[in-house]
Amino acid sequence: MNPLELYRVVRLIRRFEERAIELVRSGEIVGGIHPYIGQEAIAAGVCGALRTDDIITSTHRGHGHVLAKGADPVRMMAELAGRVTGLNKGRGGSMHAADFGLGIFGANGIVGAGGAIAAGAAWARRYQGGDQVAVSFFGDGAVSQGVLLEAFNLAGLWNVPVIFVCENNGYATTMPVEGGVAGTILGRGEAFGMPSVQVDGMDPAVVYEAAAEAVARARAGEGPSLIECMTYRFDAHHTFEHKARLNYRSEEELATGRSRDPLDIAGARLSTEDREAADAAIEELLAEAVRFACASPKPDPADAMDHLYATGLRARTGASA
Amino acid sequence: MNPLELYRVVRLIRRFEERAIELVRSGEIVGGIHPYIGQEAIAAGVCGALRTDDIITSTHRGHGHVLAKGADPVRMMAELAGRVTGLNKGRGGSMHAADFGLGIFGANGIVGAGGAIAAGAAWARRYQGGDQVAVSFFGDGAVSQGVLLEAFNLAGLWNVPVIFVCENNGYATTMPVEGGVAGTILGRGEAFGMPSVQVDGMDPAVVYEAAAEAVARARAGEGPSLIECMTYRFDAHHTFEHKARLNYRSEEELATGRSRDPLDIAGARLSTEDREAADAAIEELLAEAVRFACASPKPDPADAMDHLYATGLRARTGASA
Amino acid sequence: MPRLSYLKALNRCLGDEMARDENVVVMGEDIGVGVAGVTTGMLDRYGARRVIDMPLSEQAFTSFATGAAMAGLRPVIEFQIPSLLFLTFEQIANQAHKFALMTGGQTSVPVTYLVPGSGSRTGWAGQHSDHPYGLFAHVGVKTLVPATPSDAYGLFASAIRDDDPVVIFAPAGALGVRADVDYADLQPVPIGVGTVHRPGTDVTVVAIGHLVQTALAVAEELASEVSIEVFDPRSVYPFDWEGLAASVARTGRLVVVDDSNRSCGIGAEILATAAEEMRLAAPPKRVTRPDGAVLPFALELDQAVQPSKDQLVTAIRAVMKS
Amino acid sequence: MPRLSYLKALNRCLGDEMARDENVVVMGEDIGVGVAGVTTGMLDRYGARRVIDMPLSEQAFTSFATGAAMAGLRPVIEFQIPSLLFLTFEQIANQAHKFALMTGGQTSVPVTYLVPGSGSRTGWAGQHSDHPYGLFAHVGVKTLVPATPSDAYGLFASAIRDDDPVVIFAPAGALGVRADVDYADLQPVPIGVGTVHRPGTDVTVVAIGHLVQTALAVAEELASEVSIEVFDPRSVYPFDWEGLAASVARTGRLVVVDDSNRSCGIGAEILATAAEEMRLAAPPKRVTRPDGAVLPFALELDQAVQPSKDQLVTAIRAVMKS
Ligand SMILES: Cc1ncc(C[n+]2csc(CCOP(=O)(O)OP(=O)(O)O)c2C)c(N)n1
Ligand SMILES: Cc1ncc(C[n+]2csc(CCOP(=O)(O)OP(=O)(O)O)c2C)c(N)n1
Ligand SMILES: [Mg+2]
Ligand SMILES: [Mg+2]
Repeated sequence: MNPLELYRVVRLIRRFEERAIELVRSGEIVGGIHPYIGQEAIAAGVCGALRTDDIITSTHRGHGHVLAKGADPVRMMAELAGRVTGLNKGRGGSMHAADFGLGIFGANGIVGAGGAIAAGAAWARRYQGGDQVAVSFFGDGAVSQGVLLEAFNLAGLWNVPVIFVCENNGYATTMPVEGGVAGTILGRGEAFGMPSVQVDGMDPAVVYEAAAEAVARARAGEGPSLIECMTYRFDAHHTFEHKARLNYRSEEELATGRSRDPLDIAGARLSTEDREAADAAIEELLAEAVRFACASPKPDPADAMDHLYATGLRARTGASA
Repeated sequence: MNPLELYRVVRLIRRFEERAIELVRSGEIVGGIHPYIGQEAIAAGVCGALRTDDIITSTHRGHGHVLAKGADPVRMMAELAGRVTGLNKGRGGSMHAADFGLGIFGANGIVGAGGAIAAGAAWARRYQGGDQVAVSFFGDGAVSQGVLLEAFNLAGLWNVPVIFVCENNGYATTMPVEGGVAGTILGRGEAFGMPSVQVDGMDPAVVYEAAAEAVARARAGEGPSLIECMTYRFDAHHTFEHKARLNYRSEEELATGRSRDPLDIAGARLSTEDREAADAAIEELLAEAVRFACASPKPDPADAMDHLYATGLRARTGASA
Repeated sequence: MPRLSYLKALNRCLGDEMARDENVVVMGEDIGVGVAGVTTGMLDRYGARRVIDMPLSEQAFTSFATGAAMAGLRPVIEFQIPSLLFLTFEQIANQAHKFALMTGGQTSVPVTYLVPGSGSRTGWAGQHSDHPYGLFAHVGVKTLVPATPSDAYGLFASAIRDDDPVVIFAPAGALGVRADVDYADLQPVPIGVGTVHRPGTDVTVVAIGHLVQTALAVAEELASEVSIEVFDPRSVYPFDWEGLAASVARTGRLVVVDDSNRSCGIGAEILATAAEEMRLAAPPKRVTRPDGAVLPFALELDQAVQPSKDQLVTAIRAVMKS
Repeated sequence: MPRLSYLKALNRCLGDEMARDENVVVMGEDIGVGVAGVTTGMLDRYGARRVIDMPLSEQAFTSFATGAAMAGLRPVIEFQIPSLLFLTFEQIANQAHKFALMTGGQTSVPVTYLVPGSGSRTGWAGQHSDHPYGLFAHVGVKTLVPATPSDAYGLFASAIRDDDPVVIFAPAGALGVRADVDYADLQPVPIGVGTVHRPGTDVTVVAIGHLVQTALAVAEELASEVSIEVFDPRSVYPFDWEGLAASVARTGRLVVVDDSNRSCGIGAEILATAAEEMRLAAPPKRVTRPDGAVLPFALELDQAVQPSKDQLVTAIRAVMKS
């Protein structure tokens, strides 16, 4: 995988998050976000190993995955700002951003929920004769969630072409991994017969290698895998934490955690010109994203229940006129 | 553990089930039962390693566990027959038989549901300063159930004095283990950091040894264990199968499966006199159980919603008079 | 004309829909052997590729179906017992149901969840005997409760073809119902449209699922005393409010008989909407299970908790008197 | 008198109950740090033995609490988001709720499930914004929705002391409500007893949770036009039918304002029971979320789905006119 391309994705996500946090502060984005800052190498590396017609499911901390899989940052920003021009027409927001045309089966607000959805989608593609694979991203907290472990079982049973990518950033909100995970994360993959590896999640090239191997295996019909990517969340669990200081990570720990930055790791492999050119293009793109998001129209309250049913069934309203 | 005592329990369960099946046939027991025949060594061996104040949770196939833990066969039979003299006053039946005074926290109709309940009860006893342990029995089908795997996690995290006993009888209803379990059952225990062993579930002495070791560990504060007991279900999944022949086990397989009978294995260790004396006592006891069950009064329909709330709150009825 | 049982109608429908559309696959426990009867023969006809026996991982396989549906398939899930709907409530109500809106209409989740044998199966006790269709009506998942063999066929077919998730309850008390049907008449029955099984002029009895038979029997018994119209909504959500309003406009009186818990059940919704929008000559009545009912094991108690013919008769007479 | 917020009242209650009874333990995610505010300070006061931070294993820890309760403890579970009640529906509705009856009264399950911040938390979108108290009323689990700081304190205390499972919804829209209270007056509030926040003679407005404030504001605004009685049931199950009947007997008119889905919600139950048992001078009305509502993300849409003051005013005027 081209180092420039990996860097570009890491940088795009980083700066997207930073711009989005600005919009949270200014009130253009309502409700806040779960910043992906620090974990960008994982989305970049994994999605770098995927085709456009492959499928992903994502999480509450989903911007990185969605962007790395190719979603338009401009429409993504509009989605976070709740505009009709957003990926989901403003109906989803940060936690539900999706682009089905690009195989992005949605961020998800329920921890661990994406695994079985990804497995089912991957299985369906094989049923239809395709050779697509699916990736389910989730955090270290999710490996304690029953439905995800059940999904491991289904994937293992039927050799489903799905790759489970665990982003171990050390915490589920304030709960350290050791406090929430008995045994090991890899052991959970192995228990269901899946090849399971742990890799450095701060280096997009390393993540890419592991993902490419798992993807090749899945595409060849050799079944699912688990990849545990060791990473660190540089920012808050959620932007609400910017106001409410929560006491669970020491300054020392934060400093150590942030000392290996995927942006630096990926950037160090480029010439200064390449890096600066990439950065400039990203700045321009994101300036446009912010401009577009803020200028786009807000949805009409009268349309609040649009899309509730795929068949167009109209729900009774909550108050008769 | 005394071989006579182990035999006695195996025999009691076997004959209890046979008598209960007769009552299903005659209509005294409504709704049928899930016979435990063939698996008796497990209940006998495990419960033989427990104290009266230890706790168990059981399953849909629960008669063996309930009897082995010391429940009165007479009141148990009355429960199956839906009489007010039953363990649960006729409110529970086969799938919910319980005797809290003996630490029997109930059979359960939902596969995998007992694990977390047992773990919580064991944890509570430790909280209260006791050294009791809890055992959760479940089948090979249950190891695919999310909540049970989550319970493994909790038990592993906090060193809960709970022993998970998996009765691998080869099938979840008609689903063979290989069809339902990716990876291995032991691997699931190990994934959560639990000592996990597989033992011959047809020999009560072998089961007892494994259970005694796990119980000692739990009681000493050294945490949970998983024991996989290899066994075979001699009879139907449920008595409905006696009428509706289901095609999932060959005659050969059945013959092989039944060829190692816990009753023979346990019985071979006794003198003929001891065995005959035990058998006779059990016959007498069960004759009394059947007599008592059939002679006991049925509940009054007016009391149908009794016990719905522990506080005595009376629910509104379904039809005003 | 052949005599078709309700269970056979479900089986026939599934076979027909699988023949019609290769995207239809069926998932569930023990469906290869066909323990519940709905899938009997399907494994032979359509193979293990389309008839997938599931391990006891209901939550995952429910969302697995959601993923497969969003990828273009039309999975049918058979749940062995109604409480599996409790177990998978997050996956149905919070995932499958919400994807269409949350994605701004990018996707749809055409999954059918069928429970053959909902409600009381005699002697199966507290955890196997619920009838939680009201829960799905509350969260807004399309919810069907067919009462007759041809409605079982027709609503099941419509559910499979519908682009949204649909739950179908096939009450244990209805599975054995038989009717003379011309196979050529077996057709999809539209979701959200009720039917009048028996016209009448004095009181509308809304009956759900197997209780339609009870209501018809009572209507017959009381025929000389009161003219009862038996209205079967067939869908509890979306509900055929127009059909009900038309019936109540004819009769002016309303009784609901519904084998589910009283508080916040479908009976409550019917009475509430009627109170808001329809003209009633007398206060309406519900015959339901008690509030918060848990079915006790003993036969006498189990039956005491379910709506009875006598209770329905009493309610009808009371409504006629006031 | 000190000014107490609703959230602080919950926090205070938990601290008091833990001091009173060593069997009270609290379980939930991020409760040590106290992310939701209810458990703030508890870890310091009572230690990790009684304040147990949970991994994301909600189903297991819910049944873990059931087991602990049957062994004699009184666990309080804090759920971070309302949809965790969907995820644990089997464990609450099918296990915890049923043990007492199924065992013939041998055991009880005194667990309290608290959701601080139920309903719409602005911008949290479709999967985090439900108000599913109707589901628990339907299955018969005791369900409380306090509206004021002292009711938050008092109902939480009663829930903890109650021998049955109890779910408490603390609506996001109520957490910030403050009131002057004398700490000595903070007492358990009985479950199943409503309260009249403002007496009136023309119409009874039943308001649930944070909408009590809305109803009071509307009552004030319309004071010159119509005399509104604001009735707060506080428990949605069991419901204070006598209290409601007394209010409706005074006013003869009924409007319910309820921030949950319309079909089969608590609004339906209130209208249904009123239609059956109470004398109404005009058809009653509900102001609710739409049928099957999923809260869309964008602020304008999110708000459009929740009951508004304007809708309540319109409903009251309509009821007064007919
Ligand atoms: C099933 C479930 N439980 C709890 C929550 C609330 N919650 C949201 S994110 C989160 C922590 C998730 O941790 P992890 O999986 O490690 O992901 P991370 O936030 O670290 O990216 C929690 C507890 C939820 N959304 N879903
Ligand atoms: C969660 C759940 N899913 C499905 C069922 C229906 N069911 C009852 S027993 C059973 C098979 C259980 O198999 P196993 O755990 O191996 O126990 P065994 O019957 O072999 O003793 C099934 C599928 C259930 N009761 N609960
Ligand atoms: Mg994490
Ligand atoms: Mg088995």
